[in-house]
Amino acid sequence: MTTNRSTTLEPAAAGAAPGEPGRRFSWQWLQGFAVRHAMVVVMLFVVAFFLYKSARFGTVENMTTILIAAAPFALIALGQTLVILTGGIDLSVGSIIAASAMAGAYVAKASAGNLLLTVVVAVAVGLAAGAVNGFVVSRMNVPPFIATLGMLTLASGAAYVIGGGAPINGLPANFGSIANTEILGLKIPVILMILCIIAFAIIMKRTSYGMRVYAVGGNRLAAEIAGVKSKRILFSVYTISGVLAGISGLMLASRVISGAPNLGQGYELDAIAAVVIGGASLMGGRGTVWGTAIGLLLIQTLNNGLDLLIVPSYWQDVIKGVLIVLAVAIDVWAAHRRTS
Amino acid sequence: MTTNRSTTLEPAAAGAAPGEPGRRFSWQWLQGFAVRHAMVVVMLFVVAFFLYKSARFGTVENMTTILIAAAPFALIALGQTLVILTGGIDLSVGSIIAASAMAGAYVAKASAGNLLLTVVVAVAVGLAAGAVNGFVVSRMNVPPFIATLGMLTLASGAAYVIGGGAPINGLPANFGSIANTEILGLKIPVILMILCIIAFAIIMKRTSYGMRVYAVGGNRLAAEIAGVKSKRILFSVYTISGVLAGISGLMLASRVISGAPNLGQGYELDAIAAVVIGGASLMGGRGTVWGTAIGLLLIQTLNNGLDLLIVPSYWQDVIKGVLIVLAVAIDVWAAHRRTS
Amino acid sequence: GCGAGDTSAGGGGGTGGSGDRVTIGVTVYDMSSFVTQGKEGMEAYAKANDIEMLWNSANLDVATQANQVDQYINQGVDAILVNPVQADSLQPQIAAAEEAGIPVIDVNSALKSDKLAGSVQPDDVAAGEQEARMMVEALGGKGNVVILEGPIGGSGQIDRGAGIDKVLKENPDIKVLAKDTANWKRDEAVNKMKNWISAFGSDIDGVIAQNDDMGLGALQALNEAGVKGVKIVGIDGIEDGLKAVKSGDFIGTSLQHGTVEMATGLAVAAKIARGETVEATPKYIMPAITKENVDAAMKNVVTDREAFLEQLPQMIDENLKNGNIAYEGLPGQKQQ
Amino acid sequence: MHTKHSTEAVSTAMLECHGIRMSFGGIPVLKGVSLVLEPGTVTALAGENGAGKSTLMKIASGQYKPDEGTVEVRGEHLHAGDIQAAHRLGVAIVPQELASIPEMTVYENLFVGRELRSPVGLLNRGAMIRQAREYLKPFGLEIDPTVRMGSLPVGIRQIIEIVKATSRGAKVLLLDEPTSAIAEQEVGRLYSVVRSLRDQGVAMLFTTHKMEEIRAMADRVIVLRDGNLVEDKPLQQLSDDDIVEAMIGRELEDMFPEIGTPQDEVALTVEDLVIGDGTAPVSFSVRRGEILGLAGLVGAGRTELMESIFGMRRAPAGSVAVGNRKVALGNPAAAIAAKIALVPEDRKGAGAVLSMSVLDNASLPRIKSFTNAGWINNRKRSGSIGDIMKSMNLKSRGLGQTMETLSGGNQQKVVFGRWLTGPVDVLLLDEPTRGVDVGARSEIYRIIVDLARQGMAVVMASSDMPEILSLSHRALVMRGLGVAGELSKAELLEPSAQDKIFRLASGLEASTKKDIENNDN
Ligand SMILES: Nc1ncnc2c1ncn2[C@@H]1O[C@H](COP(=O)(O)OP(=O)(O)OP(=O)(O)O)[C@@H](O)[C@H]1O
Ligand SMILES: Nc1ncnc2c1ncn2[C@@H]1O[C@H](COP(=O)(O)OP(=O)(O)OP(=O)(O)O)[C@@H](O)[C@H]1O
Ligand SMILES: [Mg+2]
Ligand SMILES: [Mg+2]
Repeated sequence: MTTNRSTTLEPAAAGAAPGEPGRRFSWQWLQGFAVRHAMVVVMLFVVAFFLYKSARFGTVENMTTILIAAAPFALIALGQTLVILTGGIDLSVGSIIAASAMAGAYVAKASAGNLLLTVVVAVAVGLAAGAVNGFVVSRMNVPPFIATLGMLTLASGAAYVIGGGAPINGLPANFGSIANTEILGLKIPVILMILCIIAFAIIMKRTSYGMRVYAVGGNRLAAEIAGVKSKRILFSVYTISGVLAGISGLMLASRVISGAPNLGQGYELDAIAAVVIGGASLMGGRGTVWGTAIGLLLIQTLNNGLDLLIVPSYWQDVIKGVLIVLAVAIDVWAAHRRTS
Repeated sequence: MTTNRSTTLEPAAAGAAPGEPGRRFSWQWLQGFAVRHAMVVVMLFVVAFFLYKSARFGTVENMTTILIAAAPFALIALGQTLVILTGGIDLSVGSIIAASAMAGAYVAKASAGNLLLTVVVAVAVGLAAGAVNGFVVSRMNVPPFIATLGMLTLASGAAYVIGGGAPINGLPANFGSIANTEILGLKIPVILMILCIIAFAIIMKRTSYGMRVYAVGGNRLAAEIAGVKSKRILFSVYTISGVLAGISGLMLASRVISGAPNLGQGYELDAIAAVVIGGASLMGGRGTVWGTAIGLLLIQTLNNGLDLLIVPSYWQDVIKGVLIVLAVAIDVWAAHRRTS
Repeated sequence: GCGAGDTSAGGGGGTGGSGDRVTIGVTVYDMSSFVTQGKEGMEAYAKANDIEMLWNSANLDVATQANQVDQYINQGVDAILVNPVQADSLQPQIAAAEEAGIPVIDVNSALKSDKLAGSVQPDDVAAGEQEARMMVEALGGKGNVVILEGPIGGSGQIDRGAGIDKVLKENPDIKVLAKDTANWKRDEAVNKMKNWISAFGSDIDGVIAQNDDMGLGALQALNEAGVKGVKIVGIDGIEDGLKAVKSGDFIGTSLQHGTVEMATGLAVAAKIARGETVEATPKYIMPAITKENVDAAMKNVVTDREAFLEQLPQMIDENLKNGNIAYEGLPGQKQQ
Repeated sequence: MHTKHSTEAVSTAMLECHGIRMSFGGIPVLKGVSLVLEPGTVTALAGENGAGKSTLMKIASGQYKPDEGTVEVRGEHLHAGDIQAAHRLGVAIVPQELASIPEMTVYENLFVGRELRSPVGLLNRGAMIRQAREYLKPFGLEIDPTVRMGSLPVGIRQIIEIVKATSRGAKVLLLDEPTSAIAEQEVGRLYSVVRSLRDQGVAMLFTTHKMEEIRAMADRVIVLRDGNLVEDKPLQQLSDDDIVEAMIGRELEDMFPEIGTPQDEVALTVEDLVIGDGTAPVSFSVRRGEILGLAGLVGAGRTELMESIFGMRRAPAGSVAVGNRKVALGNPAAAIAAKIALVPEDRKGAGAVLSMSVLDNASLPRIKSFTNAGWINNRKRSGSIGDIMKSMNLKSRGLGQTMETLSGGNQQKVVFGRWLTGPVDVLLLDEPTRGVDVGARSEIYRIIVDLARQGMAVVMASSDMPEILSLSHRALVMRGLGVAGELSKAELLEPSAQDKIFRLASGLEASTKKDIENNDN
C-alpha cells in the first residue's frame, strides 16, 4: 500500500511537527477525531461557499432534495463500508441495483401491484446476488475485485434479460408509493437512510460482529487464530451489501415508477469514493460509518450545489474531480499533522 | 486482504496445506508456473469451444480482428499492471483515453492534418494526466483510488470541454493513417501492442527498475530501507500508465477517424480485470506482464467469440461475468493444488 | 424477450446462401428500449422477407462497433446495417466494406460518408423543432423553460438541440433558465430537475425534454416539489410518455416508432442487397402526438402490438413506395 | 543545532546523535538522548520494553524525524527523516518488525536496491543467486535463494534480514533485536559475523533482551530508561545486575521461579499427529500442571506442531484430545472452544491485529464473554482486560492505543495476556518471551508457572535454552518436523543437558540440509 490515513509507523505518516505535551491518554482518540475533523472542516467550507453563492441552497426544500438524492447512495455506501473494512471491494452494487429494480418492476406489473411481493422479490434478488459474491469470495477465494466485477456484468446482463432488453413501463401507480410515501414529512428512502446509518454506526462500534469485521480486515490470520470465523464474516458483508443494493434499487425504481436496466450504472464508484473519502483504507481494517456518511454528504452536496449554480455537467466533473482529490489531500495532511 | 494466489503460510490462503519442508524449495517456481498454466488451460478451452462452434472464428481475418480490438486495451492493461504491482490502481485511464483522443482530434483538425503535432499533443496529454496522478499519489499521499478517480472525472470533463460538448468530426483523412496503416500485414496498433508487451515483459523481469517496482509494492518500507526511492517509482508507474493511455486514445480515435468525448468509458475496469485475471494481487507485489497478456486475450476472445455466435449483448454480459469468475476460481484452485 | 437472440442466431452466420435469402449484419449502439422495440419490427420484416439477420450491440462503444463491422466483413454478409454509437465515425470500416463489395446502410443516426449505399434517418432536427413549437404554443410564446438533453455529444442531443434552439431563437420571449444533460435517464432527470426547482422555484414554466424518459423524470420532480402547472414536452412516444400525454401531464410528444423506423432500415438494406430499386435515403418524420391522436398511437406501440406487427412488413413496403416512411395510420398522418 | 566545529571535534565518530527528542502525539518517548558510535565498536542498547530503543534506531536510520536534535553520520549531517539519505551515508538497519518483502524471493530481498547487472545493464539473476548462496553460508542456511521469502519461518526470515544488512558494506549497522526469533546455533553464527564486521571498522548498535548476547558481542553498553540515557559504560565496567538495575530501576530477584509438581490427570493428548506430509507422526501427552518444553533449531517444526494442534493448519493424520474429548482438527475456533490457547511465534503476522486497539486485540479471542446478545459490555471488558494488562505491567497510554504504536515487547504482552481473561486448559506458547525485556520476562515466567500450578497444561516452544532448562518438567527435542528425543526433568538438570539437546536437535551433527532432504523423500 502507498498511503494511510490512520495511526501508523510508516514514515509517511509519522511525519514531523512537535506534538504538544500533556495530551496523554487522549492522543489516540484525538487522532481518530482529527481525521474526521479535517473532512468535516472541508465539508463546512463547501457548504459555506454554496450558501454564499446561492440563496436557494440553504432552504429546507433544497436540504430535503439533497437527502432524497443521497438516500440510495447511502445504502450502498454503507454496505460498501463493511466490505472495504474486510479489505475487499464490491463493484457489483450498481448492477445489483438495476437487477433488483427490474425484478421489482417486473413483479409489480405481473402481480398488478402486489407491493409485498414486489418488495420481497426485489430484496431477494439483492440478497441472492450478494450471497453469491460472498460465497465466491469467502469459499472459492476469488479476489473480491474479480468476483464482484463478474457479478457486475452478470447482474446488469440479468437486468436486461428481465425486461427483454427494454425498460419496464406502465407500472401500477401504487408501485410509486414505496419510495414516495411521506412519514412525518420525510420520504421513506430518507428515513431508511437515517435509520441504516445509525444502525450500522452502532453495529460497527458496539457489537462483537462489528469488531470481528474490523479484525478480519486488519489481519485475517490473526483474527482466525483468535477464533473468528473469517469465512462467515466475509460472506456476511457481501450479503449485506447485496441486500442494501437491492433495497436501493427498489427505491430508485419506485421513485420514478419505472424499471430501467441501466439504473444505478456506475453508482459503485461514487459509493466507494464516499467510503474512501470518509477515511477508510482499501487495504481493510480502517474506516468508520460516520466517515462514510460525511464522504457521501460531500459528494451529494457538490452535485446539488453545482447544479444550483447551473454549472454545465462536464465542468461539474472537472470541479468535482479536483475538489475531491483536494479534500482527501487536506485530510491526509491533517491526519499526519495530528499523529505526530 | 482476503485471498491470495501465491505461496504463503497463511492457512486461509494455502488452503489447509500441511507445510512440507522439501517442497518449500520448488514451491515458488511451481506456483508461478501453475498459476499461468491454469489460466492458459482455461484459455485453450474457450478457444477450442469457439473453434468448434463457429467456422469463422479460426480465420486469419478474425484473429487479426481480435488483435486489433485487443491493442488499445493491451496498452492500458500494461500500464495498469505496473500501477497494480505497486499496490495502487489507476481508474483514470478510460478518461485519459478520451481526453487525449479529443486533444489529438482537435489538433489534427486545427492543423489540417499535421500528424507529428497530433501525436505529440495526444501523448503529451496522457503524460500530463499520468504525471498529475503520480504526483498526487507519491507526494500528496492521496490514496490511488481517490487520486485517479478524481482524474477520471477531471479528464472526462476535459474531454468534453475540448470538443465544446460535441465529438470532433470531419477530420483530415490522414488522421486515420495513424492506426490504419499496415506494416508487414499488421496494423500499427497491433505492432505497438506486441512491441510493448515484449518490452514491458523484459523491463519487469530483467531490469532493476522492474525489480524495484515489485519491491515497492511488496513492502514499501523495506524497499526504502534498501535504498529504493519509492516516491520516484510510484510517480513513474502512474506516468507510464498515463502515456500508454494517451497512445491508446490516439489509436482509438484514429481508427474510427473521429474524436468522441465518451471514448474509452469504462475501459479501466476491463484493463484492471485483465491484470487481476492474469494473477496479480491488488495488494501489490505480485503479478506478471505475461499474466496480464493472457487475461487480456481471454477477455477479448470472449468478446469476439460471443459476437460471432450472435449472442445478444445482455446474454454476453451474463456469460462473460460467469466465465471470468470461473476462470479465476479454477486458477486459484489450481494454485492451491500446486502449493500444497 | 431474450428469445430474440436465439431466433436470429445463425450459428456463426455464413453468407445467406440459398436463392434469394440474404444475410444482413446489424450492429446497434445499445439495447435501448428504442432498439429493442425496433428489433421486434425488424424480426417481423425479416421473417416475412426471407432475411437472415445477424444481430450485435456495441454497448455504446465506438471501438466495439468497429470490431463488429469488421467481423461482418469477414463473414461476407450481403449488407451491413449500422445504428451508430456515434455519428460520423467508422469511415475506415465503411471503406473496407465497400472494397469487399458489401453495401453499408445507416439507420437512426448518421454516418457521414459518401460510401454509404443507403441511409434511413429520423429527422431529429424536425423533432426538436416540433417539441419546441408545442411548448411555445402552450406557453403562449412567453415564459421560462429548462431543457433536459441527451448525452452531451450524441447526435440525438445535437440535432434535437439544434431544432429546439432554432425555434427558441424565433421566440425571444421564451427564456432558457438552464440546460443540461440527464443522459436520457429518468432517475438522473429527477435529481437534475429537483435541483433546478431549488434554484428557480416557481419561475419555471416549461420543461423541454429531449426524450420522454427525462420528461417523466421532470414530472416526478415537479410532483415531489408540489409545483403545479408546469408544461412538459418530450420525444419518442414510449408507453409512459403516451400515458402522460393522455393524462395531460405532457402537452405532447413526438412518436419515434422504433418498430417502424428500424424495420424500414432493414427493408432498405435488404432491397439494396437484392439489387431492387428503392429510395435509398428516406427521412423518418416523427408524427406529433397530442391528446387527439394519442389513443391510436397507444394501440400501435403498446396495446395492439401483435396486430400491428402482423401488417408491418407490408405497410413498410407501401411506405417506401409512397414516401412517408413514418406513416402508421395515425389520425392526421398522411401517406405522402 | 550543532555547529561544524563540534563535528570536527569528534571527526572519528561513525554515528553521532545529539540531544534527540521525540514524542508521539504529545507523549515524549525520547527525552534528549545523545550517543556516539566509534568505528570498529559494538554497542549494546539495553532498556525495558517501551524505553525508546527502536524509536532511537528509526531516527538514526532516517525513518523518523526527531522533534529536536541532530544525527550525524561520519561527520555529515543526516537530513532528518530521510531514509534514502541515511542509506547513502552507509547506515543499514535490521528493524525489529521484520521488513522483508514476502512476495519476493530470498535473493531478490537481499539485492533489491543494489541489483547486480550484466554489462548490458540487464539484471544478472544468476550472479545474484550465486552471491546470495555465499552470503547465507556463514549462517549455515542451506535454503534455496529462489524460494519466496514469505514461505519461510520467522527465524529464517530474520537471519536473511541480518544477512541483507551485513552484506551491504554499511559503515553503521543498527540491529534491533536481531536474535529475537532465532535459536542459539544461529545466534552463535551472528557473533562471528559481528566480530568480522567490527574488524572491518563497522560501527554497530544492537538491542537485545538477553544478557548473554550483550556479554558475547558488546564492547560498550548504553541503557535507556523511559526515554533517558541512564547508563553509558564499557562492558567491563558493568555487571549483569548493574545493567538490569539500570534498565528497570530496581534489583531483579532471580529470573526463574520454582515450578510446581504436575498432577496425574492428562490434559492434552496428541496421537500420531503428522505435521508435514511424509514426516514421522508425533505422539505425546501433557498432564495438568505440567510444562512441556519444545526445543529445536529454527525450522525444526515446533511452530508447525503448535499450529497443527491449534488447528491453524490441518494435519493430514492424527488426533488431538483435551481431557478425553477429541478436538476437531484444522479449526482454531474448535480448539479455543476446547480451552486451548496459542501465543503464536509471528506476533505481527499471526498474533495481533495491528490496526486495532489494545482493548480490542485483548478481548477478541473471548469476545463472547464480554457480550450479551452480541452487544459488547465495555465496562466489563475494559475492567478485566485492564486488570490483566496491569498484572503484565503493559506499557501503553491506555487500552485505546492501537497495537501498531505499541513497542514490540508490549505487543507480545498483549498477545499473551489476552488469553488469561478466561479458562484455559492447554496453553501453547511459541517463543513466549520473544522480544520481552528482562523484567517483563521474569513476570511472564512467574505467570506461566502460576498458571501451571492452577492446573493448566503448558507446551512451550523456545529457542532460549535457559527457558527450556529451568521452566519445563519435560522437554521434547524436535528435528525435521518430528520428535528427535525427550529429556526428563532429571536429564534437564544435568550439566550435559544443553549439549544433549543440541546434538539431538542437529541430528548428531547432521546438517539442516540433510534433514530437509530426508523429509523430501
Ligand atoms: N508510531 C508511534 N506512535 C505512537 N507511539 C509510539 C509510536 N512508536 C512508538 N511509540 C511509543 O514509544 C514508546 C517507545 O517505543 P519503542 O518501540 O522505541 O520501544 P522499545 O524500546 O523499542 O521497546 P521494545 O524493547 O519492546 O522494542 C512506546 O511506549 C511506544 O508505545
Ligand atoms: N533451513 C531451512 N531452509 C528452508 N526451509 C526451512 C529451514 N528451516 C525451516 N524451514 C521451513 O520452516 C518450517 C519450520 O519452521 P518453524 O518456524 O515451524 O520451525 P520452528 O521449529 O518453529 O522454528 P522456530 O525456531 O523459528 O520456531 C519447516 O517446515 C521448513 O519448511
Ligand atoms: Mg523495539
Ligand atoms: Mg517457531
